[in-house]
Amino acid sequence: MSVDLSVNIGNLKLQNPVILASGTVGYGNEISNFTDLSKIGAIVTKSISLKPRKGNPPQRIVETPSGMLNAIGLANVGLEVFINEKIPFLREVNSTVICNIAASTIEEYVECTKALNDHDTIKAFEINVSCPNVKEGGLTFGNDTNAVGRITEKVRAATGKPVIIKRTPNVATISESAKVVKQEGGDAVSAINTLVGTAFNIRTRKPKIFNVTGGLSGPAIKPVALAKVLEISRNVEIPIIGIGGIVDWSDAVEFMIAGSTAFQIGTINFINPNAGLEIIEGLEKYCEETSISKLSELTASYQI
Amino acid sequence: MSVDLSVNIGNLKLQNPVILASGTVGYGNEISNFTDLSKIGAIVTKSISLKPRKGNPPQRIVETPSGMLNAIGLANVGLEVFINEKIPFLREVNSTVICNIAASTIEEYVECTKALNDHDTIKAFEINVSCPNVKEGGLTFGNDTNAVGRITEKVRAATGKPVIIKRTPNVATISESAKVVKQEGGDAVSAINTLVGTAFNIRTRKPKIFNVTGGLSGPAIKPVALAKVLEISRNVEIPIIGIGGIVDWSDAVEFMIAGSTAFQIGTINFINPNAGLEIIEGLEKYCEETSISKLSELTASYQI
Amino acid sequence: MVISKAPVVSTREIHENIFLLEARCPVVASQIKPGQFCNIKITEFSSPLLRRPFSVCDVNGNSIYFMFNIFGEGTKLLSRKREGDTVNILAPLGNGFTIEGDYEHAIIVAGGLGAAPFPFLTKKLDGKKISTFIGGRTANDVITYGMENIQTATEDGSLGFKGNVVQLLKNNLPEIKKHKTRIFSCGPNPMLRALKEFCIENEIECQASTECAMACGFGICQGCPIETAEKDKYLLVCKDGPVFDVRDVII
Amino acid sequence: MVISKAPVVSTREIHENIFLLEARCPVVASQIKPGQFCNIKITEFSSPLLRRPFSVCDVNGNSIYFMFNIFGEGTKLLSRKREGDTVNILAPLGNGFTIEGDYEHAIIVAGGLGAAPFPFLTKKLDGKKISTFIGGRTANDVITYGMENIQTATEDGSLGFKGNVVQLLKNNLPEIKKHKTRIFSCGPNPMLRALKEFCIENEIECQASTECAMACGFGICQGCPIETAEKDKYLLVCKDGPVFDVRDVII
Ligand SMILES: Cc1cc2nc3c(=O)[nH]c(=O)nc-3n(C[C@H](O)[C@H](O)[C@H](O)COP(=O)(O)OP(=O)(O)OC[C@H]3O[C@@H](n4cnc5c(N)ncnc54)[C@H](O)[C@@H]3O)c2cc1C
Ligand SMILES: Cc1cc2nc3c(=O)[nH]c(=O)nc-3n(C[C@H](O)[C@H](O)[C@H](O)COP(=O)(O)OP(=O)(O)OC[C@H]3O[C@@H](n4cnc5c(N)ncnc54)[C@H](O)[C@@H]3O)c2cc1C
Ligand SMILES: Cc1cc2nc3c(=O)[nH]c(=O)nc-3n(C[C@H](O)[C@H](O)[C@H](O)COP(=O)(O)O)c2cc1C
Ligand SMILES: Cc1cc2nc3c(=O)[nH]c(=O)nc-3n(C[C@H](O)[C@H](O)[C@H](O)COP(=O)(O)O)c2cc1C
Ligand code: FES
Ligand code: FES
Repeated sequence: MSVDLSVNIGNLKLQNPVILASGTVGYGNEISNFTDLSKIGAIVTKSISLKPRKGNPPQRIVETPSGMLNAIGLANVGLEVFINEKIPFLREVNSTVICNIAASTIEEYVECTKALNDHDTIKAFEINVSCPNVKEGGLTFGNDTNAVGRITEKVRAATGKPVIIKRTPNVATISESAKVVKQEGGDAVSAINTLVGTAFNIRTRKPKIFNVTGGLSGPAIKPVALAKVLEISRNVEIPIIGIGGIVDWSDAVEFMIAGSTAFQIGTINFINPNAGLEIIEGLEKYCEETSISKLSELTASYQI
Repeated sequence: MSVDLSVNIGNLKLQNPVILASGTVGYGNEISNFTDLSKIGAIVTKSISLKPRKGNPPQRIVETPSGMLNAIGLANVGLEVFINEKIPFLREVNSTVICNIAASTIEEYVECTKALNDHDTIKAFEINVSCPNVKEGGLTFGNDTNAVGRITEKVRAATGKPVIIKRTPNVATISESAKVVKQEGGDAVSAINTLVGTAFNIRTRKPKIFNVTGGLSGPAIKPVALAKVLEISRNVEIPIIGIGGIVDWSDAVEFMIAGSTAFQIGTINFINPNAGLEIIEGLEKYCEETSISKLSELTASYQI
Repeated sequence: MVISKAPVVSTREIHENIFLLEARCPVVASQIKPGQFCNIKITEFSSPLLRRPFSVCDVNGNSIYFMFNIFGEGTKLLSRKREGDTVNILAPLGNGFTIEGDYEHAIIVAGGLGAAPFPFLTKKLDGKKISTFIGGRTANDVITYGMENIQTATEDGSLGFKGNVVQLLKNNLPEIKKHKTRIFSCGPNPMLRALKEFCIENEIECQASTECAMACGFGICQGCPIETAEKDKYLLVCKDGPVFDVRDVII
Repeated sequence: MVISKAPVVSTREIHENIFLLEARCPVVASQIKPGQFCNIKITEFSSPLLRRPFSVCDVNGNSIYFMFNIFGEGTKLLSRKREGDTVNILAPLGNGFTIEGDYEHAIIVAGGLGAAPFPFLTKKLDGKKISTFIGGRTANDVITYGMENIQTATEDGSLGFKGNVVQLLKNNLPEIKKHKTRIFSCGPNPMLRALKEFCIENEIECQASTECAMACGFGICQGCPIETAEKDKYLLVCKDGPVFDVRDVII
């Protein structure tokens, strides 16, 4: 039996639902030593901003039980270097690229989108309105449903490519803002970004992370992420890209059952940079065993 | 050196800051086989409601990476049996009892408080405005800062004993409702209750938990809980009882540094029912090693 | 009830994917009864987080034995325990089988790994007439370790009677009717349900060991409810069971 | 760069709380250079979650060696690895020491477990004059395994020179000045800072292996920044280091 693994997000067709999450694969160069980027559904590049960002001083990461905190501070090469040095590589390795944009103002989101819109290699935009590690940036936007609506509207107007809004989980009802995204013409929502967390050194009494708080990712957050996906799925008709704690194909199946059209893998890339391809294989086998001919049937197939 | 481990929450003085969390020690009977309840700072009894509650059908719990989901559904013996059968045991073993109350209406909170107020064994009330597993109950209240204020006000009026409000972490800014609690005369806030999460069986496509979603507890949530405690501590002057993922004395120290006056241990009781006493020993040793004569100095001693 | 860090003596694969772990634990060995269980913390770290419940399969001097298959991470780690390692045991838990009483014939009915508690029970039933009925899907699922006077049933007929173990029992009804009988059972829920029906119909005493996901194992988490005849209350598998008279619970 | 599931040959305690693990890993053994490191996944489960970085301590045929102490959960589990177990190795990572070049005298300066990469380096420095300076708080912290021509310094004077290893080095300045020298160093940051100052003052080439918390180890997480002379940019310890010319980074 040959299984159809392809999925659609708006008018974006992916050969399979496995997407590498923003900030966990850089711009693809290093991870391509371990995995074949042309076979992965898509890669979301590290959040890009108009100007390069140096990011936070060390310590930027700390391990936690079945998870990790990071406060990278959106360190990135900036729009210009991204266009001149990073896009060509991604084109060359034939990968489906979703470009993640982070900004401090609505105008900056729009400006970045416009500057990147002409690049064929970029197949969709993911708008990060949820990064917890930048003071002036994401989190405030992310908590404000109105702001999410305005950003969606303006970015939508700036591009004909699919617009995906990446949501913060640090809110009580994530489905409300998913509704707004749909109303304002967004094509999909990505859920979730990291949860705000911290850790202290019990000798120095200082936060273990320079930025005081960081974003929690990894298997620890999987149950929370699944619940957010389910909440959106039960309340809003919009494609969902599920994210949070996926390490293997069975986690991925859970996310699809809970309502995800596609899903992203983040932290696991650090541990197993070939995880994406292994998940694709696992999904194929699962479909064969359970006689599923089209993987997309799984989406929101929960029996509740 | 002898270390003073005592702490004060409002006019409640505890011999040490270790509190056993509601719902994780029943009414004390079973755990007293493993630990000396008279030596623990305090025990919070399972959320009690006016009438007995049967709770949710199985499956009620599922393990997750470094955590667990539960949807017990506030199964409890009800006010009458609690008074007649459970309080006498707790008095006998000489334990400091904080009574946790769950209700569906403000009136029910008040009624329970009044009915229990005369019992000397009960030293304080913890008002659960945050349980994620009962439909009509906690969560709606917990998400509504105004409702939290009204409950605090009314319960405050019903008792002279310390009133502790237990908060849901499923909100963007937990410190806002802590402010309201303070304004309305609450003596302390407990943070956090469990995070909403879910898990699916990938064969049946059913939620692993009958109630669909459950509450995530255990080490997985520790970074999130610590960040919530820190947020309240930096924004509101009110005693905080930190909860979430504590398994040993070093976790407890982190919670105190982050702003907790006392702390509760939940899930670890299932695994090591003597954890409370071991934590007390560990705290004492830590204080000796770091020349702390009064443990309460640790509270909010973060170096940021 | 005690918490005890027990040194592992050995772990052997006694059957395909079926392991027998021997741990030295005098205090539990001297207290535990057949059908009671131990809640085992497999590593000293916070993952896997919860203890895992296991019936005591056998007791010999200071040693207790556990029989298990590799199911998930916990049992995988357990199967790798060697001499020099330890397991952290919280026990004895729950109510075991009631052996005492007025009956002549003890019948053991086990499905698959439901066999686990019965080597120990068999020892303790000393003096009674014992018959053992063991079922599985195929020959490979039939575990007979430590049992006596065995009849087997497999769904595919690869060993013994072709069919399920309760059908096999039914075929033996005339023989069973000859004595005052008590059935001790453990296995998958469908088997227990069929067995319950059979026993009620034929008025045979029957005790069943049930299973449920557990967090604590000793009554503080309320995680393990089991439906009873009484509508407004659950019993707890860990504290009120895991062994119940089949008439008292809805399986 | 490869990911390889390497069978453990043995783990020995070579010094109090210092372990040497030998793993069979031909592909890494043939590629790795002194000062490069491996990122090791210690169990096949999701806890501990992240890989742990370790310098390659030595290479012998198809075997690679790691030297470590028990620090937290990961190294505790690692110290228990026995024949029959495996470690999952991602390697070779980072830039190692630059051995090539125009110098006669190679001086190794190590503090505590900073000794780890130097048995392998010592082997590869074949032909150079080698001097090794090893420091620790007490005699017990001084690890000399696999090194040559050693002078030691301890803060409490329990072994060798009383004081820190950079002071000891200073005492040897006249001797050092006689040759064109390159220093290879690894150890705690205060030692590296003092050493950097000494080397810049005396115009001695110095390479230092630095440490930092890491998530990936190969440049995709941006978790391991190190401050450089350039103000508006960090370098990455895992990819641009871990070995740096001390003049290029702020330690
Ligand atoms: C009273 C009792 C006695 C048992 N005796 C034995 C025995 O002697 N031999 C044996 O092989 N197995 C026995 N089991 C089952 C055994 O506990 C599970 O196989 C074991 O927990 C699997 O752990 P794991 O980490 O390998 O699997 P995983 O699937 O990784 O994790 C198991 C998790 O699932 C939960 N869970 C969900 N449903 C159940 C269920 N029905 N029963 C148990 N846990 C469940 C557990 O609480 C645990 O957290 C018994 C169970 C109970 C309740
Ligand atoms: C390039 C490099 C080479 C190393 N080589 C060796 C070696 O040869 N021998 C040796 O014993 N140790 C070495 N270390 C240190 C070693 O990685 C840590 O001791 C190990 O990660 C501890 O793991 P644990 O689980 O026992 O400790 P835990 O404290 O439980 O966990 C360690 C966690 O802390 C993080 N962490 C925080 N700060 C640091 C830091 N400065 N360095 C490393 N990890 C940190 C790790 O990322 C990891 O997630 C090296 C580190 C680096 C970066
Ligand atoms: C080190 C690190 C850096 C990240 N950087 C970004 C980022 O720049 N932009 C973004 O939208 N998400 C970022 N994320 C969030 C991930 O894309 C993802 O949403 C999150 O890690 C949860 O998925 P996981 O549990 O699979 O890691 C980052 C995550 C990590 C761990
Ligand atoms: C099985 C279980 C039942 C619980 N029941 C209650 C409850 O009845 N009332 C309440 O306020 N909190 C309840 N809680 C929440 C705990 O008191 C605590 O806030 C939470 O578990 C986080 O702490 P932990 O990570 O230490 O377990 C329950 C938690 C668990 C795991
Ligand atoms: S397992 Fe906790 S009450 Fe039964
Ligand atoms: S450790 Fe990930 S970039 Fe260096």
